[in-house]
Amino acid sequence: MSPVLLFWLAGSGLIGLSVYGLIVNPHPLCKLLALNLLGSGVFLLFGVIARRGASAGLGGDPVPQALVITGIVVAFSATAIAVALLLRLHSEAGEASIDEEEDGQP
Amino acid sequence: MIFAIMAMILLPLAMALLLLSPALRPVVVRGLGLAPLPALLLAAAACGGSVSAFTFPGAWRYVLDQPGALMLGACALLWIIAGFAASTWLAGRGGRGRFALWWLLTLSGSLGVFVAGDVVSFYALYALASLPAYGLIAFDGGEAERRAGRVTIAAALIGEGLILAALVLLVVHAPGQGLAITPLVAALPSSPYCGVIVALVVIGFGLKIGLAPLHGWMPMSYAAGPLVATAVLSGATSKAGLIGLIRFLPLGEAMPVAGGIILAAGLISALYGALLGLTQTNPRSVLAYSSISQLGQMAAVLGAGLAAGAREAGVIVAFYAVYHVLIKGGLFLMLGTQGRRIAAWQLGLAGFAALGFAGLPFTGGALGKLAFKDLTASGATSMLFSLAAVGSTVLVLHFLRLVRAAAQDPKPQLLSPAAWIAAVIAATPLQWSLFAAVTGASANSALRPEVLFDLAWPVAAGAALGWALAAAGTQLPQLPPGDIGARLIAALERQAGRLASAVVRAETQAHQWPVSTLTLAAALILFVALQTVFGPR
Amino acid sequence: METAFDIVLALLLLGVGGWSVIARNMMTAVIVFIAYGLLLSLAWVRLHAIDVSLTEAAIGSGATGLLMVIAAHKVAGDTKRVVQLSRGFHALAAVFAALVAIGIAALAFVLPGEPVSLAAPVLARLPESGLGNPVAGVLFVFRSFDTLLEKVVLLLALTGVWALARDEDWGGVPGLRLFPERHSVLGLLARTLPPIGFVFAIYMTWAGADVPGGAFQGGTVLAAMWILVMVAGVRKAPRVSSPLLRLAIVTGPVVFLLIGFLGFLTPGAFLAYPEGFAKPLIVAMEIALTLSIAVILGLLIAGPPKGEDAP
Amino acid sequence: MMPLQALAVTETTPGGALLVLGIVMTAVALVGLIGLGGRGARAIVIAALLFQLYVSVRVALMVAGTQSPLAYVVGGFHPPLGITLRADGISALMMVVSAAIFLGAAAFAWKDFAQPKGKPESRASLIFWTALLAMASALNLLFTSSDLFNLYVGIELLTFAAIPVAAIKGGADTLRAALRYLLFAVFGSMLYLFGIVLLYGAYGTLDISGLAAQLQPNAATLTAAGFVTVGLLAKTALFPFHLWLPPAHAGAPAAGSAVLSALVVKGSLFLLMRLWFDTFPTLREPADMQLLALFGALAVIVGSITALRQQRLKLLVAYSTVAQIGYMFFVFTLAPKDAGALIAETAWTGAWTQVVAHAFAKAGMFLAAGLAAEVLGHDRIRDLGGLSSRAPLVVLAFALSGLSLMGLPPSGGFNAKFMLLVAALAEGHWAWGAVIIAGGMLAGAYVFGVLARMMAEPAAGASLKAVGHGRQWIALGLSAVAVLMGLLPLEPIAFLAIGRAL
Amino acid sequence: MADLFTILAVTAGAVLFLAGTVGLLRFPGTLARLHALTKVDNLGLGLVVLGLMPQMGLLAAAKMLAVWLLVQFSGAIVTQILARSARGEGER
Repeated sequence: MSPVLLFWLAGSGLIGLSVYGLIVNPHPLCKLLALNLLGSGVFLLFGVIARRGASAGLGGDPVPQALVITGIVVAFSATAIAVALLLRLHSEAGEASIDEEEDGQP
Repeated sequence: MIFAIMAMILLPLAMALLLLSPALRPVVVRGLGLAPLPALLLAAAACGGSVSAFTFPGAWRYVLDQPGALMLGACALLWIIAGFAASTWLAGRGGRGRFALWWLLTLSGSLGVFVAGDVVSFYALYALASLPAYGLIAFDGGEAERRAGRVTIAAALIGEGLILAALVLLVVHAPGQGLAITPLVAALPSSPYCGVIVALVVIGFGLKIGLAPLHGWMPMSYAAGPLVATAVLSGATSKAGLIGLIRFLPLGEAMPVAGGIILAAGLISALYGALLGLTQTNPRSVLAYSSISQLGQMAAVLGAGLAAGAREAGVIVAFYAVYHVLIKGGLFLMLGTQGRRIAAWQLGLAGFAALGFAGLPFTGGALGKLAFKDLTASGATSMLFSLAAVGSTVLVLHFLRLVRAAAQDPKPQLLSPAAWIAAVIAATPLQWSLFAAVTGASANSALRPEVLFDLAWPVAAGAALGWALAAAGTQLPQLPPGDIGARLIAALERQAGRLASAVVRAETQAHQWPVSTLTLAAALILFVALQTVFGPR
Repeated sequence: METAFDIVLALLLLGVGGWSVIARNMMTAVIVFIAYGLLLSLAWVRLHAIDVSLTEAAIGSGATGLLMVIAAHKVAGDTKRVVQLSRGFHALAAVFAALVAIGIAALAFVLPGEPVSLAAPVLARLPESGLGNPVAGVLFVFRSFDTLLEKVVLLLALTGVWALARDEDWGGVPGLRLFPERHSVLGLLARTLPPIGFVFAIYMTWAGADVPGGAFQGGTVLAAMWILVMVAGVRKAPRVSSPLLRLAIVTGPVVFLLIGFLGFLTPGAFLAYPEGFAKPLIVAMEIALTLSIAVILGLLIAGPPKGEDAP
Repeated sequence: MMPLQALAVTETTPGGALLVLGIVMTAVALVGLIGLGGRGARAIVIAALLFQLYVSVRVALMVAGTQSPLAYVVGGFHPPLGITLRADGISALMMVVSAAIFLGAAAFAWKDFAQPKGKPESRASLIFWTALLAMASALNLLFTSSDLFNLYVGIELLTFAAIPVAAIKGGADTLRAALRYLLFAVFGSMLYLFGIVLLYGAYGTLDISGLAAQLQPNAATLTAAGFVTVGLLAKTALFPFHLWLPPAHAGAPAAGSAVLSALVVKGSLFLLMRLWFDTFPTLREPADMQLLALFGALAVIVGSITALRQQRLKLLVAYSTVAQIGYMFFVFTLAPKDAGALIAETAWTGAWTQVVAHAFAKAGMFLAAGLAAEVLGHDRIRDLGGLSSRAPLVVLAFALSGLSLMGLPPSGGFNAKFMLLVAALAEGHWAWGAVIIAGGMLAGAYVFGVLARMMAEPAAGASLKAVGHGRQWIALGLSAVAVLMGLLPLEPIAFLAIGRAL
Repeated sequence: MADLFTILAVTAGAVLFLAGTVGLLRFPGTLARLHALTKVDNLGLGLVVLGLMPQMGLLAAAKMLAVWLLVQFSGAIVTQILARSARGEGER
């Protein structure tokens, strides 16, 4: 079993797990965590593709690796905004929840 | 002339814009009666039978032909009369700017629709003639008026939808014909969807003219709102539906089946309206049913024309419509004077004019009926038309009785009697002067004894029947305005409400996070699965 | 042996990742997630992506984890669930998620046989820039436009975080306070560690041109030092309206943009480097970026400004 | 390793640098805004947006003049290593539209987000202007970039710029909406990103035209197309993935709502259309495209009915956006790869007309709704009475926008719906035709409902404030553009086909 | 000889890691768990570093030593903090 296949399978599993968590986890922080997990799974698969493209004496294709680095930073930015939103929501509403109690504000 | 057309459509819109300025508002309100003036000039120039067309940059096209000009002239006259009446009525009233706005918008569409020569202009002006009516009906009213307005506008919107479908089908299946109505309609009989298009046209415009069983909204609508508005809505804007039928039915082409169906529907409407009108106690509703009956007869004539491939049916119907415009508008205006006493001579005048709907000799209506004869001469049809005339007579008598007996209106609207008298008096000479131009026959032919007899017997029979009914004290059942149509509307309202609530509930479910994300995952799987199953190999 | 290690690592990734998804307690989930991040950076090493591994450890696990720990600490009391999901819904979600996972996994076997790679073209053109690290080459030469935009993303993230301040707190200092009073032991760490971290960060940035490392990793280390100092209460965070702070924030992007526009003059294309000056320009840019990234990351973690006396 | 196919190399065209400037100058202004700490914020913003309008118009003129797209190779590195910018007809069109609406929104927000005199920089001002510039920059990036990963950064940039605007007011409801928006949008972009990963794995390039040239319908490509599409659907807020749109758009300040509804949702939609018509044209399978159209149809019907039932004006307008987005998805099925050229072109033009007309109409409508709320102090539809006497221009702006949304001529909305309807009926898509018509009727109902309320007498005890004429004219101007678009001929517009092989 | 030393030292370190992990999982209470953890930090890592030193050049060995020292330092402090907060607030 090559690491390429192995980590591809792991990445797929991680994506599945995080999709599940994203759907059912009620707290936005948990959703955020699942999103980060989803991101890491996608990045891991990109890494596998980079590893697949190892050639010319390099251990992996540098382009996907560079893109993953950019992706990680972008994902972190999203996390930072989300955490700030979450905490502000928590302090405004006493609880951070994105489920609306009733539809359409009165 | 091109400027006259522009002026006719744009002047009311420009006046509506001027309403934005509080300083000019009273001036505009005072000038409501002047807004239709260009139309009057235009109509005078073209009712002789010439056809002129103008194409503006883009695909905008305007056509002035005889049917259009006839109705245009009559409607313009009614708008002018009603406009002056409205100005005086509005003086010092709150919200007059609003009323004037809706008035002017409806006016622009209602007149413009008679000259629209391409499908887009027609659709736009038709919508302009229909939708702002809401504001006129619901003006200063309570919940009942607003409901009437809502129902009217719902009917208008549904009609618009059907008409749009018809127009697009016309365009799609006549490739390369552009958007002008004439070539499109000429290509209609060869279209694979001819039946569908004709059905859409008939139902769409049938809604506007209250063809039974699509008439439910009409009595509701005419029973609500200020009478000065009802006068123009019943007199003028309902003719937008008529011009629609004239323009979009391929009248030159003999289509016996479609024509027969329209003829039947029109006749049913004519008789139905006359009969059901007798069950009404509100004069306004009675007039509405009379409209259903009259417009039904006009549709029937169009149907007969379509069946026979008689192009002149359009002109003939338009000619009769002139009378209907002025008299129906006039009668509604008369109801608006009920705060004062209606003198006996006034009632007599109104009766004389209204019996024109039944073809009373010497009225303008009689000339219209006479013009029908060319197309409705065959035995059964002719009998049914005569029967409709009998019904109209009874209905008119019923109306007059109701007016005479009516108690003082608790909320008198106090229109000047001059308005309705002007409208009613104008109608008959107008018809006489136009008769020759329309039918090609001399107006004197209407005075021949056999013709007079033909016209008179249904009126006499109707009068006798009406007298008999009254003498016997027959009490017809009283039905709510709109009868089964109103029931249908109420049921639709309920169902629509229920459906909307269900949709809103479903939407509320769908925008829950878990549902939405789950749907997203499902959509993803479905999408990829579909791609893989059906995808290119 | 290596395969066995990989298998264990992959299973651990799945296990730990799954744990963080299903953990009941939010703090547990977050801490497990941090551990997951560290395992993931190991996986990146196994995939011969050292640069990514460093970034994952620093940002994906470290900075993200820190943010989440703070958040989990503050919202620990949220237990009320508005939407009660039925068992069937859970099952349905599991089925769909599994389908997605299986679908993706299946692709491993159907990806077009011959792997594609841009490694050779990258290596062929890398010498023009004078850089030794191909990943840095992609980030700062071939796809520097992405990197430039990524800096704008960071600026925007900062804006997004600051947007959540209360109006009356605006202009104040970010409210990163974990301990009610100054912590003497932590203070010791905050006084001792930063010099070491500072040196290390500079090294990482400098070395990034040729070996794994670079502005981002260096910046993260710097940011970590700064946060340590702020948390320990050794130094207060600056006011967000402080001009000096603003200068530090925009230095990196400004230098980046300037160099980008310089490309218009010579050799004639945006973000192209003049012949022979590529490396010095890139290093200058990286140094400026390190500073900005450190400050921005620190501020992102510190959160929106709070009133000065707010607890 | 597979040899990379020799691809037609795109070279920088004359004027290509304009594309870079269109993206970067707003970014420069953004950096300046943060660096200067709010000093001269509005001057910087207006200068940047004016410059952007200039660039956009220049690009459009050059594209129209040469009848060919503009291109720019960033840094001189060609794909697959580097990134190329490319502006064809639709890019140029959208650049101009977006620049114009941004200017309008900025002018509208001029007073609301002024820097208080003699006080330290205010939060709202810095945040709003920064986010506005970032949105402008990101949208131009989305309209012109032809690198899929670059576009990923672009859509994220757009989202991150939209969030602060949605959250700037700061109430619990607003924050909740913004958080939903963020989480869902990031979910969408992760799916999109995975699609890109697969494409890179299969072809070793992320360049749109490079991909199009070597595209094969293998499993990886089909899956990638699915992920990319569904990810973008989430970002576009197509029903039933609209959970974030109404509260987020209704909760933003008026100028922000206008931009969010008019342009921001179009960013990902643009990308979706770009992908399906330029990158995966051969994969356009009827079954999948019908699925998209089905979602679109549901959006039209459900969005309109829900709008009809709203009690808040801004929510109504937001739900109307949900409905109007639906129309644009008919293009996927109405411009099939094997349809007659004329019909496909008609559908294509109809869809873009809808995009543009909706952008102007909705911007005008949101601004009008904002002004209405300002005049009345609330936005309950039930109590809108008196608006027509106090601020008639606002009512007029609302009515003109409504005209376009209803699809009544003359208006861009009518042109769009007419052309889509022509395509639908010509190809026998009766159901979609019926939905297009029904959507117009429902829009008529909700627009009329609001107008009737606006024209009513003021509620007892209502105190109406005056609002400036300038802002009323801005709302009116944007709405008027939507209406004036109705003067365009009802036929395919050649400009929209420049640089494409439809 | 050096190899043997390496094997012995790294094995010993690994055993300590194992023991520490078991302790972390099995011990009751935060303080007891910290107790287990610190052994791993100090001695376990120390032995591993010590064992690996002969296998490397001087510079690498110095680097590893530096790593160990840093871990010592931060470990001690973090343990302090954890212990304090555990005592102050009790366990969550």
